[in-house]
Amino acid sequence: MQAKSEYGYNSKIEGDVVLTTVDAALAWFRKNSVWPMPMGLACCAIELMAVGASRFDISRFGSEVMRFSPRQSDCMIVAGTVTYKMAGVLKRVYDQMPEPKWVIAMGACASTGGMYRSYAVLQGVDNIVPVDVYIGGCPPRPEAVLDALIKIQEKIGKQPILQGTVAARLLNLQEK
Amino acid sequence: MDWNFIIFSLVKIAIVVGVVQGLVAYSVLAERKISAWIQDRVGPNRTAPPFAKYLPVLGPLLTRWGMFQPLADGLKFLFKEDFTPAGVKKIYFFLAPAISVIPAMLTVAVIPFGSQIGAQKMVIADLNVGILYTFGIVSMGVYGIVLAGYAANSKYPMFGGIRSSAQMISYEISMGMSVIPLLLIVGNLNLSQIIGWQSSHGWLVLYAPISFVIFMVASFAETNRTPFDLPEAETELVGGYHTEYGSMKFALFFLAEYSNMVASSAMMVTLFFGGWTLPFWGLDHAATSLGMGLVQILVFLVKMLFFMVIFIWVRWMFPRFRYDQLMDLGWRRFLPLALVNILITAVWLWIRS
Amino acid sequence: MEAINNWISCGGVEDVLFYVFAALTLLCGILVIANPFSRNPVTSAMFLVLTIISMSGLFVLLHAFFLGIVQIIVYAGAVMVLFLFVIMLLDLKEELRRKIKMFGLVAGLISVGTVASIFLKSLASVKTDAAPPALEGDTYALGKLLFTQYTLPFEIVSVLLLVAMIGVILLSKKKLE
Amino acid sequence: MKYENLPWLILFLPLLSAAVITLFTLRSKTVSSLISIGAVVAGFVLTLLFITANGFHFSGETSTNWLSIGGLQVDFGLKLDALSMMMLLVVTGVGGLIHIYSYGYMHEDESMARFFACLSLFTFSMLGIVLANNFLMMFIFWELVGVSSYLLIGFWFEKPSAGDAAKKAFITNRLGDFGFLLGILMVWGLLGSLSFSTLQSALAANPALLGASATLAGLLIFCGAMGKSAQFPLHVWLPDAMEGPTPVSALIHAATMVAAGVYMLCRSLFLFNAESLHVISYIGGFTALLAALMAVQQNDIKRIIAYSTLSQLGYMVMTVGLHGPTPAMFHLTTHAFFKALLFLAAGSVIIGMHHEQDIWQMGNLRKKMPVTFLTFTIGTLALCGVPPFSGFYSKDAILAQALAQKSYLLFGVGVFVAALTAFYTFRLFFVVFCGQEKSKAAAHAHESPLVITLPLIALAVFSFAGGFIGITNNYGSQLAHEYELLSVWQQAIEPLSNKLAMFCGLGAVVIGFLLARSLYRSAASDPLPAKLGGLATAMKNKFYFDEFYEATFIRAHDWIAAAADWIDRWILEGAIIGAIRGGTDLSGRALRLVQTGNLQTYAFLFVLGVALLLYLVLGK
Amino acid sequence: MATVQDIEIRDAAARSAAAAEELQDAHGERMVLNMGPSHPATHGVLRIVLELDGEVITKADPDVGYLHRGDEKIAENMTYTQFIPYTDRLDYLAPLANNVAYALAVEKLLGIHDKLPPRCQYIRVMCCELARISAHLLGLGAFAMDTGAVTVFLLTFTEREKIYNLAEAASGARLTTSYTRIGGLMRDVPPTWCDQVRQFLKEFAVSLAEAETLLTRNRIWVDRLRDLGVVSKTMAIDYGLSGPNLRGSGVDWDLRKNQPYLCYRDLDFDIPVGSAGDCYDRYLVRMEEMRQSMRILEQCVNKIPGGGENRIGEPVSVADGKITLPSKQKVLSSMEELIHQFMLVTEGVNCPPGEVYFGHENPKGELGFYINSKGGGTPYRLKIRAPSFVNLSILGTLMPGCMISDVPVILGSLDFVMGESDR
Amino acid sequence: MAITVNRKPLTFWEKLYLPAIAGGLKVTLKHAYSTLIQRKVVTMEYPEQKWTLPTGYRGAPYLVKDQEGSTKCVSCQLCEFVCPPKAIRITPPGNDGRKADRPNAEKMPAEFEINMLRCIFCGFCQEVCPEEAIFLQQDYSLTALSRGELIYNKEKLLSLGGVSPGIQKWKHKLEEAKAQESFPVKV
Amino acid sequence: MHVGLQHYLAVSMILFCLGLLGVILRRNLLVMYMSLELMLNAANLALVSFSRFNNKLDGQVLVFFIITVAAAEVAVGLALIVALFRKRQSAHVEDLTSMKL
Repeated sequence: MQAKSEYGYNSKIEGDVVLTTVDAALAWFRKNSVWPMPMGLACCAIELMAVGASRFDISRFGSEVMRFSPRQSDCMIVAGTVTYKMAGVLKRVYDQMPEPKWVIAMGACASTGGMYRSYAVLQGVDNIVPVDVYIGGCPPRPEAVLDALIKIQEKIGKQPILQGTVAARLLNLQEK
Repeated sequence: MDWNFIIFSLVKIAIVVGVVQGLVAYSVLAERKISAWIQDRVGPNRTAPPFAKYLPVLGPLLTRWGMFQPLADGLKFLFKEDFTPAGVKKIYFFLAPAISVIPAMLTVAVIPFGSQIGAQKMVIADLNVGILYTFGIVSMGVYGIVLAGYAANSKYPMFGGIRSSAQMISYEISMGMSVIPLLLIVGNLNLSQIIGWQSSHGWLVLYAPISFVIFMVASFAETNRTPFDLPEAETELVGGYHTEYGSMKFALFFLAEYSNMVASSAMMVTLFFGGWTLPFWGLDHAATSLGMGLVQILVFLVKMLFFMVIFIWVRWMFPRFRYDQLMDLGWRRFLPLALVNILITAVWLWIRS
Repeated sequence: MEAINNWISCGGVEDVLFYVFAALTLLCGILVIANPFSRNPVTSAMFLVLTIISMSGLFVLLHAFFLGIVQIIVYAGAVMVLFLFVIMLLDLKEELRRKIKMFGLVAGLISVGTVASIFLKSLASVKTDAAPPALEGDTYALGKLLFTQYTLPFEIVSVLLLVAMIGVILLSKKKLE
Repeated sequence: MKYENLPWLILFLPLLSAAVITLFTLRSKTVSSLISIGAVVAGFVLTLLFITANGFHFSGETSTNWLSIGGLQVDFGLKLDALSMMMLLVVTGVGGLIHIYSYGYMHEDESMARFFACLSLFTFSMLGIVLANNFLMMFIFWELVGVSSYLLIGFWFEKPSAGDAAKKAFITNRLGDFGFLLGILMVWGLLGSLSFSTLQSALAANPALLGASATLAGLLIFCGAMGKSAQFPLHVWLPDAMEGPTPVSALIHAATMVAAGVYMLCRSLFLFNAESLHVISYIGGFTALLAALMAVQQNDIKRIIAYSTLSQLGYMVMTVGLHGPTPAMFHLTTHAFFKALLFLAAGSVIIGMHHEQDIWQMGNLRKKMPVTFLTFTIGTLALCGVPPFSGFYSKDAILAQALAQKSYLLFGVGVFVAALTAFYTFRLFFVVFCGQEKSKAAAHAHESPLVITLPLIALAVFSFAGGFIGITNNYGSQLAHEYELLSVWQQAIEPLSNKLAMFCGLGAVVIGFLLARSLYRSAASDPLPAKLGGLATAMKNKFYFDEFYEATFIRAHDWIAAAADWIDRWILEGAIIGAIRGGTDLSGRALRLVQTGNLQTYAFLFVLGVALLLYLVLGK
Repeated sequence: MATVQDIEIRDAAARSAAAAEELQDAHGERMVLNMGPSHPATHGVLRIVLELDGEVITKADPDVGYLHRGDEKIAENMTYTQFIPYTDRLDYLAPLANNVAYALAVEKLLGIHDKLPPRCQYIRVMCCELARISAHLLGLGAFAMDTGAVTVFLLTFTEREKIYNLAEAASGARLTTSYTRIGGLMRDVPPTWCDQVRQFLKEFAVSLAEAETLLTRNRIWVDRLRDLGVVSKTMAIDYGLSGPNLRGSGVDWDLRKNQPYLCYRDLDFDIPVGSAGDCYDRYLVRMEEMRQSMRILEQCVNKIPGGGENRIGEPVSVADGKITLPSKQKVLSSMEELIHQFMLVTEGVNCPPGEVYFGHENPKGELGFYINSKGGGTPYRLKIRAPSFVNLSILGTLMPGCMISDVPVILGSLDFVMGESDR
Repeated sequence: MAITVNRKPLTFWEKLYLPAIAGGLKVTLKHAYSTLIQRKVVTMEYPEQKWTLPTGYRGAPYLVKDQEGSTKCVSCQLCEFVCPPKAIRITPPGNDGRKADRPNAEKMPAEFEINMLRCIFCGFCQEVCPEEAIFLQQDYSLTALSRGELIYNKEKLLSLGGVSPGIQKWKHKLEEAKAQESFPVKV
Repeated sequence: MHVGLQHYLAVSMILFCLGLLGVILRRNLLVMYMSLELMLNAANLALVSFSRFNNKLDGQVLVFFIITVAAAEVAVGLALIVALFRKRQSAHVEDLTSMKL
């Protein structure tokens, strides 16, 4: 039903990482439960709502649980123009999210400032927070957001979890 | 008291807690799925481990129903950074989630979930004051929320905590009052006895429908479910008392909320809908065979699930109340109604006697 | 095995439980009034809750099931929540003046000493009963007593509650109109 | 006793109505008044039912234990005999008619609901007095009656005069009640019971039980009656009480409340010995004379009737004092009818005159208000004692009683008062209804509506026929333990049994009538002051009683108060208290050092105290 | 990935000190609660500093500007046509209507606003009304979601998706349509468009009824809305409210009726007004406005010149080479048109000098454009009278006395959009 | 024609919440039924199902080649000028740059970059292009892990853009001229 | 040794003394109040054990009353403390030494 590549368990990682089985399994759990923090700032917020609404239904990916509290969310979707006045707030919200966390810059304004080349607008949210996936479009279609989510999931699927942790060292798995 | 008792009790505890945990996990999924269906959506359907699709028929089905979603959520929380915001009162910040989970789990101890298998009664503790016990334990549940609100050192959780303490205390009264007619009718506080009475006289919901309504509404309020979800009202208080909680601690609050739902549903089934009994197929008396015993447990579970679905369903129907309206409803509508209900029942019993 | 069974059946468990609960009660009681780690009123309140819960364990050992549960429902479930509520409402800071005044200490010791001495004296006069009688704190019996012999006090207490309620409403009004 | 619960119902219906009106229907005038009227009319109907079921000549008691404090055992009970049943009929019957009348009379008033609530409360209290079977209960209701009359007199409390009158009535009554309470306590102290039946049987068995203080006890108890029935010297409140609405005047100050004193005297007649009765009779006679003289020169239509009431009450009290409770009660009943009638008719006149009360502004109303005129005439005739109206029989009985007791002085007073009564009544009658219209208001007067005139007609019927429906006989049977069925005819010729009394009475009436006719038939203003001079002025000013009280009692009181104040200030406070205070002050200053304001210090001291106490209790 | 850096905040210490002081709880029992700018109830980035007494608000201090993007300044450096995409993002719930409003303003400056081809007028009206429905739907959905009724939100969004499809078919974009041009439209609607609108109207009526079942007579909903945030007639006028918020207070003022433009004169519709001016009235007015919009759309679909498919080729833009771009066919084949194209693009529509203000009845209220032109292709000054900004001004008077729970309700009933408020 | 909205007070039953509960149950049940049983799901399961875009959809702008495979853009920079976010950057070939690879065109851009993250897909470039060289195509989902990935250069744009379906500029005139054979057109 | 009445009474006594100590030592009004509750609870324990060992239920009835009265008392007391706090901005005993507000 789905393409194989959507699962984090692919040969590429198996080749790269040693702790494949455990890590891949854990990464699989993690990537299927990405709870977004909707940072709805402007027009893109409406399309973000559309992503959550019935037609595009982000819940299929297990991500419909939009938490407005940064502490409970995994992935911040910056949707809309980030002005300088808002930038501090945004940064603070990002800082409040617990690790691991991801950022999607949705739309032109969030990614680069877009059409607002003006004194008030931050030219790209990646100036203040690390962005994992950029989405072009003004605003992007919901499909693009879903694509970005899939991209994020892929990315999460590749991130090792146990590596470097105390547990791994205890299990003496590091050497292999 | 002997070893038998202790061993069997431990086994029962283990099984019940395990089942409740599973129920909780899947009620979260049910919540998401049912809300999706109500809203013309599909709901989680892509979460499946790679091997799932190799299962012949089951695989796609499990995937479509999102059966692995709770697993994913739970484990994700487990591996999330355990975050302690600055300025919180640490001990309470850590204690609060635990305190809110424990009472929710303890409540099920006195609920008879089946008649008996072999010589073992299908209840962990057959207390004489079973109903009172439940109320006592339920009243402990508020501490978790209040402490969470207090510990977070933030204003939104604080509001959530204050609101919920007031709300839970208020509705506990209506809840307690609503049960009194049952006690008047049955004349016993033991939940097993209440079920026994129901198997010979018919379900109590027929005798005390008003009690049922009050109890149900009060349990909605006690479990902080819409339309009574003020303590966590998302659009007002962001997340209420658990705004500042993340990762596993937040998951524990989630667990507590749904465990409370399970407990409330179980109480409703036990008190009003005859517990594990069914009026036909000979299911209305204690089981003699193993199969019968299992079927009765199944009956109980099915009834309980029905109420869980109601719990979930209602959430997607209504706007929530305002704080003062909620209090008004509790104190000025339901409390007098419950009192009148007691009076009516007492008079009715007096006339009949 | 046999010995253990014997021990269990002759009430040994209850004795052990008594010591456990009594120790818990007293320990939490101490922590209510003098917590070396925190002077936060919330801590006191939480330990008071624990005291009450363990005390209701003692009640259960005394076969006063109903009261045990009522103790939890009323004290732990309502009264202490009220305390917490007020603490949160007032947003009380920790007691800053940690120093215990000499006068307070002396006064406390004197008063405790006098009271304790009197108690001890009366405690010494308690007859050691051989076997505790089998009295059950039955809800039914208690209710019957409450509604027959103690009707008048019961009614008076209800009036008291009403008065308290009205009083609280009046007191908590910001301005008396 | 059949329908044992009926009296309770009768008693509590008005209370229920008062409660309902006060709690729920204060907004709606009509509903409130209908509830109140319904309660009292239902009471009347139930009374009739009870009487038909049990017969009139019947005596019974029903009681429940109310409280017992130490040796005092008080029952809450009802006493039902011919006396109380007759009063019950009067209170509910006349009261009911007045209620109905009030519905019309008070219709304009904003707070009509309150009025009816008070009225119901009054009815309840009055029924309580009537039905009480012991002194304490009677006293309680006695006070309740006082309260409700206070409320009713001061109904228009926004008028200062009404407020003053209410206060005056209340305080004057308290004076009497104080004596009454003392008397009750004395009786209880001496006899150990408060129940009428117990007392009566005890005294019947041993009349000397009260011993030396019998006279005193009797007079103290009479004090209550003195206040309530407005006997000299406590009569001053009654005329002022006319500030209340007319139905109140009719109900309270003519028919029921003021009669309560007489009723009480009759009820507790067994307590009085000859000496006290002697005093009572003279006080009664004096009141009658005094009030009649005052009435002659009054110009306010209600005040005239009020003084007349005073005078008639004096008659009754006098009769009781002459060992004649039967005639007294008889007169009370007939008086209730015709005096209520007169008051209500006067009220009707007042309405017709648009609240003008001065009789010299009226005149020639018989054309304008025919029904009122007719009924007023009947009332007048009854009051004067013209045969065969009811007043004739009762007055005759009184005079006969005076003769029978060989108290010729009082007999003379009685006859003279009868003449005066006729005189001032007809004065009123002529000035108001005959002659020329003396003002524009009189010219434009109009007849009152049916709801007002109907009670008038009903009362007129009673006033006419009340005399020979066997009341004397029935009362006599109750009080004298004999019962003889007399036909109507026999009763009609009853007065003939004592021709002297009858003729004296009739003569007095004729003289009074002729005098009034000659003076006032067509007078435009009062010709009497010119003829009598100073006496008239004195009459007009109520013989300066109020001024007299002002000058003597109140002045003396002030002086005593000033003296006491001086003693208080200089001797008690200055010398004695000053010394004590100084000492206390010093010790207080010393002790204040303990008063740190610190809660915990107090707690510590408190614990020490408790420990000491415990040691004292347990340590032994 | 760009490098992560801390954004520079001028005089950071002073700013944080000021912020801390601002949020300091007042002495006594007052408590200061900072709502927003990232709060689910504030519909974007409004920040309200609430002073609370318990749950009751004693003072509300709205803080706008978190989405200030400098639109008006940008406009001064753009040709009139280039600014059209920026109008999309003003009230991003109803971009179609914004486009129309802006185009009409510029056309008024040019003096051609009443000489537009009839088909253009009809299509513009339909756009406006679709935008109105869509904006009200989102307002309703968000409103309901803020009070806890999430399902309503998803129901309304399903309907909005249908409107998106319509917009997409007409203009090629779902949300930021930029459909109008000065003097006409970007292009004609596709032939099946009118049938699609008909179909939509049919389905929408059902959905609207469903949303009403869930809300309108629901006691919880009514209790929460009724007698809350009452704006009296005079107050509404004094504060300069417009749109449904004004009409909710009972003022019968609708620019479509009072200053008719486009072809509104030919259409038959009613203006719903409220009576009490509370949140419930505003809600009802919006619901009724959606129904009236449906009426207008139905009439338009039937009366549109050229019919749905426009076989006769009714023009949708004014035929003036100085104002509208020539057709591609001509540009590719004719020198004159090519030069026109270049001139028009590089210099913009050459407007006469002067001042003009045009107010348009947008879903949120009167969206006005004031253009001060000194001639040439760019405005000297362009001022946007944003209805949301004006509507927000009443918050400070409306909120005191309410409870925290009422904040989302009042905000939802005022139905503002920060995009146009902050500009 | 102002109509006042109907806000009559709730009836007794409505005050008991009952009609609201019934209505809510009805509506939710209806939707659940249509989703679960009738399978009338609104959801479009995106990566598998795709929305068919209408003609004229304004997707990503790409450069096109003409039917003969040569670049249509003549580097007139009109699109660069009109682009509101200034997402297009054209480097003209300069005086000694490459000449156009087709007749009737003087030059072609040395570099043509569109920053897809800046681009707002307004369609102005397509509208103003005098050569029909740039088209907004149906590519609507542009995501990337870095900013650089979404800055498309000329080659990428051309390869994504494909061949123009439209008419060739001047072709008509050319043919006309050929027919007249008097117009000195150098082919 | 079997647990008997004295054991319970001893616990009760210690608890009572603890409460007393708390009242006298602690300076926070609320904590003092809690100590009072502790004392009441000690009394409850004594009463219940008396009731158990004297085989009469009256002690338990009394405990029932104590709990009720304690609830009322706490409500009023806390309301007073809140009112006091509003006036004085303190719930510290040493700040509350004058009677006038």
